[in-house]
Amino acid sequence: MSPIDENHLHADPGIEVHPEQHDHHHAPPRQAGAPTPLQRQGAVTIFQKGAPGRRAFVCPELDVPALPAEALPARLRRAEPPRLPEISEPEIVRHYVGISKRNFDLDSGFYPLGSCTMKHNPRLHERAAALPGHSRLHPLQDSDGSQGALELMWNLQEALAEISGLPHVSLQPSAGSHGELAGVLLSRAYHEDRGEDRRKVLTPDTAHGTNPATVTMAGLQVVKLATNADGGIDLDDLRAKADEDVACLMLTNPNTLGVFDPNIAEIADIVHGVGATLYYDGANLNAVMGLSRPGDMGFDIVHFNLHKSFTQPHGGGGPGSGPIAVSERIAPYLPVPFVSRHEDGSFELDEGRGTVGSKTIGRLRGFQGNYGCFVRSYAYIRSLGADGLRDASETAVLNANYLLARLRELGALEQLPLAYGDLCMHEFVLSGGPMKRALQIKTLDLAKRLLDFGFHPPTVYFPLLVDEALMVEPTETETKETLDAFAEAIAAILAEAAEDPQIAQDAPYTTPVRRLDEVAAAKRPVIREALA
Amino acid sequence: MSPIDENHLHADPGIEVHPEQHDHHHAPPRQAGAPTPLQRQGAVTIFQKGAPGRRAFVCPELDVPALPAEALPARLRRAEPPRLPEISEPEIVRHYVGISKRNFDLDSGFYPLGSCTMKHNPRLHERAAALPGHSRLHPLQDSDGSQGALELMWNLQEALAEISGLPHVSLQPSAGSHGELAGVLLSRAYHEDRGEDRRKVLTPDTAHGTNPATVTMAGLQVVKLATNADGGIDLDDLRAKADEDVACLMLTNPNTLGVFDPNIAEIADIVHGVGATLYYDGANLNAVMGLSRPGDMGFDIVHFNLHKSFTQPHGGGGPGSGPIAVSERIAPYLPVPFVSRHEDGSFELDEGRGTVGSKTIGRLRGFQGNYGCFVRSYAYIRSLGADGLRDASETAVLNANYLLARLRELGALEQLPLAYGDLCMHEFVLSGGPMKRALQIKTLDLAKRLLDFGFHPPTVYFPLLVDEALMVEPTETETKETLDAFAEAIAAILAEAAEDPQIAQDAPYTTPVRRLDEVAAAKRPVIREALA
Amino acid sequence: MSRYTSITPEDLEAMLAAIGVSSLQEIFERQIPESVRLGRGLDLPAGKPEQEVYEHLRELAARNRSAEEEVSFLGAGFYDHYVPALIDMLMERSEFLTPYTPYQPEISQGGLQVMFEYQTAISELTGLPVSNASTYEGPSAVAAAGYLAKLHNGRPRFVISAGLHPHTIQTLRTYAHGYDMELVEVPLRGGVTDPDAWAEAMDERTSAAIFGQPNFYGAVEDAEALSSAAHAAGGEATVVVAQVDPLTLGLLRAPGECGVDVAVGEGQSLGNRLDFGGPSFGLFAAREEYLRRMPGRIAGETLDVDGRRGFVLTLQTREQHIRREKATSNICTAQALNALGGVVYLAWLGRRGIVELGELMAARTHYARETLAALPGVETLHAQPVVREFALRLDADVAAVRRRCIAAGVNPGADLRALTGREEDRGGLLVAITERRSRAEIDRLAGLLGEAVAAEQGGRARSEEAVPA
Amino acid sequence: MSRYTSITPEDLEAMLAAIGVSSLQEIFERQIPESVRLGRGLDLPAGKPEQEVYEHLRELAARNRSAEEEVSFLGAGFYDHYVPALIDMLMERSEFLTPYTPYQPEISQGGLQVMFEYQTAISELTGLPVSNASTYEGPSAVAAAGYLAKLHNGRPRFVISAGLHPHTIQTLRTYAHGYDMELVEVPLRGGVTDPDAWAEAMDERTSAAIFGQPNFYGAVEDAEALSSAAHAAGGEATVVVAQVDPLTLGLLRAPGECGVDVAVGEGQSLGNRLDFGGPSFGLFAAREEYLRRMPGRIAGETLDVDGRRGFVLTLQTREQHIRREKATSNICTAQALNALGGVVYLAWLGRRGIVELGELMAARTHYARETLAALPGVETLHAQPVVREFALRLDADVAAVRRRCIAAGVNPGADLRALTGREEDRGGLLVAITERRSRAEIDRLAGLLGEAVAAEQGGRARSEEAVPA
Ligand SMILES: Cc1ncc(COP(=O)(O)O)c(C=O)c1O
Ligand SMILES: Cc1ncc(COP(=O)(O)O)c(C=O)c1O
Repeated sequence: MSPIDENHLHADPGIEVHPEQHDHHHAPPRQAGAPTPLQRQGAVTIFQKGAPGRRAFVCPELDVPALPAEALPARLRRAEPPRLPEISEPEIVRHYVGISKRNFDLDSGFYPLGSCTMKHNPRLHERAAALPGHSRLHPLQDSDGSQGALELMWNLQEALAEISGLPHVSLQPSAGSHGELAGVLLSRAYHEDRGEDRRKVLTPDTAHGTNPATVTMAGLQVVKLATNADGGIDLDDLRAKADEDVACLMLTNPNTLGVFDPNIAEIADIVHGVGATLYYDGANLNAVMGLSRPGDMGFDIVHFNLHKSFTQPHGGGGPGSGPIAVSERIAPYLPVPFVSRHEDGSFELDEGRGTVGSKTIGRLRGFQGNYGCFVRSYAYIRSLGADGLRDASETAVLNANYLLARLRELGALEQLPLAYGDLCMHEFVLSGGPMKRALQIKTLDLAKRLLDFGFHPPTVYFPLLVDEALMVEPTETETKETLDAFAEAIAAILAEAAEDPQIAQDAPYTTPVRRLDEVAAAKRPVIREALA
Repeated sequence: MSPIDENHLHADPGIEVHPEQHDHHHAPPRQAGAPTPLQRQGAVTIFQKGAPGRRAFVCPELDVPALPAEALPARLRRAEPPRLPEISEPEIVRHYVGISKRNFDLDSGFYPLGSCTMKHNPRLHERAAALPGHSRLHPLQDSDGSQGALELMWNLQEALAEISGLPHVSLQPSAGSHGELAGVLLSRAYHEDRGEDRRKVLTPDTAHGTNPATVTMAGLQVVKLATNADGGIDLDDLRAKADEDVACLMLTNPNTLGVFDPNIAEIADIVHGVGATLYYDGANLNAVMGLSRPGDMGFDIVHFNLHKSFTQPHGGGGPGSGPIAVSERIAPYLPVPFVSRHEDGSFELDEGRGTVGSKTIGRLRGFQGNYGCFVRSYAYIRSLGADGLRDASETAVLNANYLLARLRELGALEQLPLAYGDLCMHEFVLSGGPMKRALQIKTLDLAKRLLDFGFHPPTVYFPLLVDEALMVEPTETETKETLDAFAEAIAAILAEAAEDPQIAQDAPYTTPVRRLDEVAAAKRPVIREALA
Repeated sequence: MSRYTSITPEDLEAMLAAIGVSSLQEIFERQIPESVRLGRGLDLPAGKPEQEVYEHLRELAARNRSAEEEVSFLGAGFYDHYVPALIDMLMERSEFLTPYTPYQPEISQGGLQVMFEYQTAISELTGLPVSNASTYEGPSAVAAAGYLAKLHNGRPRFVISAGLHPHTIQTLRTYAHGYDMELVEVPLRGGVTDPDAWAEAMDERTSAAIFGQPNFYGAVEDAEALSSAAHAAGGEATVVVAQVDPLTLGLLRAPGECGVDVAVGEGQSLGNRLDFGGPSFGLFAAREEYLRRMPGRIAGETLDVDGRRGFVLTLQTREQHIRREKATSNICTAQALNALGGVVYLAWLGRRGIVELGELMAARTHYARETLAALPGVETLHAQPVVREFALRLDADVAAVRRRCIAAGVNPGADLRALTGREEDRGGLLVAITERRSRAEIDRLAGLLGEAVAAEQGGRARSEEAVPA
Repeated sequence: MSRYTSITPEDLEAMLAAIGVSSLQEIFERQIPESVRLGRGLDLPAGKPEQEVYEHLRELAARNRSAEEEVSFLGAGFYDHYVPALIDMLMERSEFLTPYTPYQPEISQGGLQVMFEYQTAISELTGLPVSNASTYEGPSAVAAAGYLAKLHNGRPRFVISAGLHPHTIQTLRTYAHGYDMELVEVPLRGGVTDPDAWAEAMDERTSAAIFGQPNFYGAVEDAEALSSAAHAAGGEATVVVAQVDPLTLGLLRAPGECGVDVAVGEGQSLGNRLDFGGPSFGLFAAREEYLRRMPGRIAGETLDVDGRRGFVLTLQTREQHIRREKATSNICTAQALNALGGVVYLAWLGRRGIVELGELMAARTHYARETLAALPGVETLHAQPVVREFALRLDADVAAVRRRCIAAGVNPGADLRALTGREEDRGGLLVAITERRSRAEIDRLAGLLGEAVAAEQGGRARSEEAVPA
């Protein structure tokens, strides 16, 4: 083992990995050895388990006359039952507890996935959301029977309005991209209402994929904006493209490079100057809570990711929630329903009785939105309060800058230079280009090798304009010890690669499965179990 | 890999292990290789984590005047705060989630630990016990405010009485051994009340250690009974030792050999003949629920292990609950409180107003017993009902006999003969003696090698009278596939040992830690973290 | 430092030194222009200890009337089914609750396998070969199906049944305006989509033909007839979309067997809580040919370098992070955890259970309709087959009748007109049945409903103050 | 086959064939004599689906008045503290919930490490070097300490303070009768153990000297004085046992610093639920010299063959499974999961939190006593220092007063005499304070208690019917 390896942690994705846990400093293996216990298990699905006749469900007794045959003509009836598993409860529990152990998760280790804000998920939120008064509340419960829920939503709307600096909020969208769709449709509705048919939406080349995809879904055209040397919007390019046909500019600030665009005021002026609206992608809000507000920056429309900045657990791909906040001029088009308060202090679901929502773009989904997520994020906001939220953003930025500094100290930035700027906000983007040329390992190899060291890798190959991008977001809930250990792991991998690039190129070695053939998966897609 | 290894499962104790999960048939390694990810972690305790000033707890504001100094003299005050951890919530979560993964558990794999009845723990029970009406109910709540709890306890008392065939029940004891203590004290009280000072308690040499230990704690003397060739009580020895000085005979039936003593009626006659009482250790009740009742066998006193036969999860060493049921003649001495029903159908905690408990031996602990366990076991009894309980015992016995038959088919019984009988009840005991002599591996080695195959080993070296004992209890909630896989693993280990005993002698290889130095641990005990 | 952060004063000092700044403020001052820095604290209540936040949320919950506190016959898309306890346990396991979308398959096999199993289960239920790993929820899933149709055949029009859930129609309208599609609504006749009007509305301009099964009024549609009519007039290119309730598919013919091209629906009835409307999940299944136009994540099977079976996110060239403006959808975060609840629920029900449960609900629904329709002043709104929900027409003010029943502890169901806004739905009451609604509860509803209708008929005027506030 | 078993008819057939029997019955007939086989089914209600069992248990729960439904000042050993949510999550994790006692250390490092950490935390709290991994609960832990004393010095007598919890005294009596020990009870003076009577009662026959800290009446005893008096008269061999409330030890001097030999107590106040009295855990800590006489499991540190730090169950030669009739205790299954809750709670509170919480409770307790004792007809039962609970004497019928307060939604505390049976406790009310009982709730209690006492004094006769049923 090289001396470098002696000084940092290792672990298994299925296992707790934070550095404090380690007193043994073996390096992870540098090639595939005998399969680890996890690796001795191949995937077997629940459809391959059980046996005919087994069951977990016991049906309540039929306490009414059986359904008369004529009540449901055979033509409408299913002939063959669906081939669902036949399996007992103990088998189900073992199956899913077992495969759960093949997941890495936030409660098990550091998860610096850029742009995803993987911060601690307090269990208080799960307890609160599970209270029957919240969890067994029917979405059509009359307003006199849901005042508690409506007040919670109102309080959350008010808090998000204050945090974003935009007065009117709809909690309806189901995730960030859903909020984006709402936002672009709002912008479109705003212009149409003024008799304008603007078709262009400006998006910087650093934009998240959901931005352009949303524009297309909303029937508008994407116009790309160049990024300047500092990682901000190229103002000349903006001036050139900002015209009367532009409906909206979609921006993230700080953007996906972790750069706060210092020209934001001027950008807003240019965009508003041509009568267009300004949309704020709130995925990076964790950098500025209580420090700077999109509304004050001049944005008209904002979406929030409650499953990022506000601790809704990500669930392996959802649920999320993507509320939006808008300025007065956009308010009439707000999606319905949202919650309003009456003079008497009671609350109701508002479909647009007043000016707000009076010309609504309509609904984006059924019912009121992902209420369960509202409970969690509201609990978070009440737990932290104004000071706690600012502390969270300050600490998120501190941790990111410290991690960057540690990498610099360890010399890692020589092969992995910071793409833009010197300081960063809550995340930073490194370029793996020099590493690739100097050490023959790609960003992907670095990421896969990190798995052997027990870390979730950063976001890779995004943003697209950075060569071999590595996007690192530590979040505020990590300890200094963890940040140190991660930096040392990166340094160790680079040192290892200098010795022998093969080590990283063939990594990982210790994960439940090793590199998977994604090409084959896409060429001949097998996306369900074949059943007899 | 030997061909034998190709046909059974392997896994990691930290990982799901039931056979259906495996399509890759690598054998587990036959010697120590590069440390597995789990093994790369040494133990680091929570006292070694965190940093001064960190905290998870936020104290509610002081809403009253501060405590005047004179209200608590310095003499009574602590000078230095206890050196508890200083650590944030995210660190606590990662720490305990992390070490949890260093445990093997029932939801992760087969757990045939003889005498422990490791059957499936339905999650319904956890949900029901967590209802605030049960979990936030104060033990001193007035009876008008606890009728639901008292009715539940009453129903459970009635059910246990019916299952055991003994009319009067006290739920108070905290575990099996606590119930045993109650039982021996009851027997003593019974005799004392009749002016007799009987000092001897007969216990077979197959008895569980808690039986003799309890006798001593109750101030009486243990007299050992020999076991006959069939695994039952040696009747001659019993006749010889049964005299007027005997207070009680403690028996398990089926006993710890998995043998149902066919002479039970005669045994009861002999014991009652000398005026002694008969105590039933209910740890093995899972063999006979709905099939045979201790009361009908002639027993006077029974204890139940709700954490065995009645699905209270074992929690890594408790909580348990050890209710007792007694015959009419013992009823006056029953520990208090127990639940009685009034004519009007209401319930109350009874300290012995009627004949039952009128001469009570007193309390065994605070309050009413482990109510949370009552909720779970009552839910179980209501879920299964009369037929389900019988089915559970029948299936437990079926599974044990099938596993035994499979081992026989595979030739494993040649080195691991069945200690007694040919059929068994819910468990069976093999002798590792021949294996030790023929293959140079001890029962301990077999057990440790089973860990590499992903199984929890059976109970070993108990009962004491069996040479190199291996005590196997599969329970009713396991599948045939799992039983087959376990049998094949045993056969594979024996085959492996025939090739090279060293493999088992040095096992395990794949567990988070390998064999630990228990001698050193006991010689210079380190039983707490040393703190600066 | 809050209870969720760990940077001590000592840590801070060391970290600032490493960064090379004199203060935390400096980091912000050097990056955020003064003009857009918030010069004040946020106007929000101060932070609170866990205990107090919990009490606050418990107090809010206590001001809701949940299905624990009343016997509820509310449905209309979300249903009060029993969620088995093992689902809570699994959904609360850190390993399922806290990871992100599985971008690193080597350490995400658990979640990816769940998606693969979920896709298999949904495919089995719908009788369609292709399922994604989940979309947001029901109505927006229909809108997503519409977008798929647009991409598939580029036609300008959606023909939709008036039997669709009103939220579905409203959501579809919002989306369709975005991608410039015209909507043509086909009315119902006798509770189901009018077959003649449906057939007439179809032609080569029909991009998608969309109906609900069962429809919003609880009626089971003749899916086969509707599908073939659409294909007959519009050709195979017309995408027939059915919005289904998955829990009825143990009993009802699979959409795939009825000529349906895309089956979408609300997944809440599969092991998800009511949660006042979400989170739940939307299911999305289709014929093979639509595979590369599917929205959302799809898990696929493959092998690792050592030949082990494993799973990956596949066909990502459909998705926004690769194709950006050319993506087949903008969806990113979906509802993975809720889909886990769905597949675990389906495994728990099992092959036989889903049929047994379907039969039980259908029998009780039939019984309930017969019983309630026999009351004076109450009649069925249609006579079509129903399996889990049905519509009544009351000869009385529905709002007032509902208030009376609710005051007596039974929520009789949803006010139809309040939801659809349709004049012809005046007097309409939509009653939902689940395995939790016993015959005794149905009979109790019958008693209360009968009294309430009689009372309202007796004196509509006086009825108001007769109701407890 | 139930929902928890998996043997299908096909399985059964194959299994019977392998066993070589023709039927399941044969297996039993060949082993259980006819005479003791139950010829009938058990007389128990039929099994029910999960959903119905849940509803039944929910209905029973609904007939209890939990601390969610009233403001409760009940204590007397169990206290309504807030249990942080992360404890539920950890106690529900399969890996902690479902294993057996860690007999195979290689695959039980998680549970063993928890025991080791728990032992460290309890040792820190009590100021005693040795802790076991848990016993059943409070009172039986005192009885276990008594047994340790008997084994240690073989003396015939326990001298106990009348300030011990009545359940402790009753439990000790039950056990002591078993191992033939005599009990001498020393009365209280001014709310604490009478120092003179205590000193007098001590001699060489004193095996153990046992008192409560705080005592049952909430008073803080002078532990040091009691300990030295016992050792002075009985010599070092006398085992001084204190029954402590661990949550007060952030504020009160550690028993180990007061000359106490063995500290035991009820652990419920450390992160465990009320659960109507259990399960919780009993803590048991002692001086080094008692190590090999400790009851129960003890986890010890060691190394594996590769030199890794790990943990094992150690000093097992004390235990029943090795020493059988010569064991130092008969305990086997203890309360490991509850002890996990305890150590996680202590980590959550932390070094500073346990002091802050202690200060908060003491301040509120002091405030509550002052406020309530100022009410007419209410006086303190003693003037000793109190930190979390205190005793009042009411010049009125306690039962009636309690009923009045409870009817108004506040449970004022426990009826002292009902618990101790002591005549001198007539009129006694024991009031407990936790971080959950705010000043506002204390003031509300003051209002209600004042009214209730006045009303009872006014007309004891009429008071009965004045109370809502
Ligand atoms: C910058 C940015 N914008 C938008 C999104 C989309 O949010 P969601 O996944 O909630 O749809 C993300 C999420 O990855 C993001 O990082
Ligand atoms: C046969 C037997 N008797 C008694 C006991 C003691 O039960 P407990 O551990 O609940 O005290 C056990 C538990 O291992 C046992 O197996």
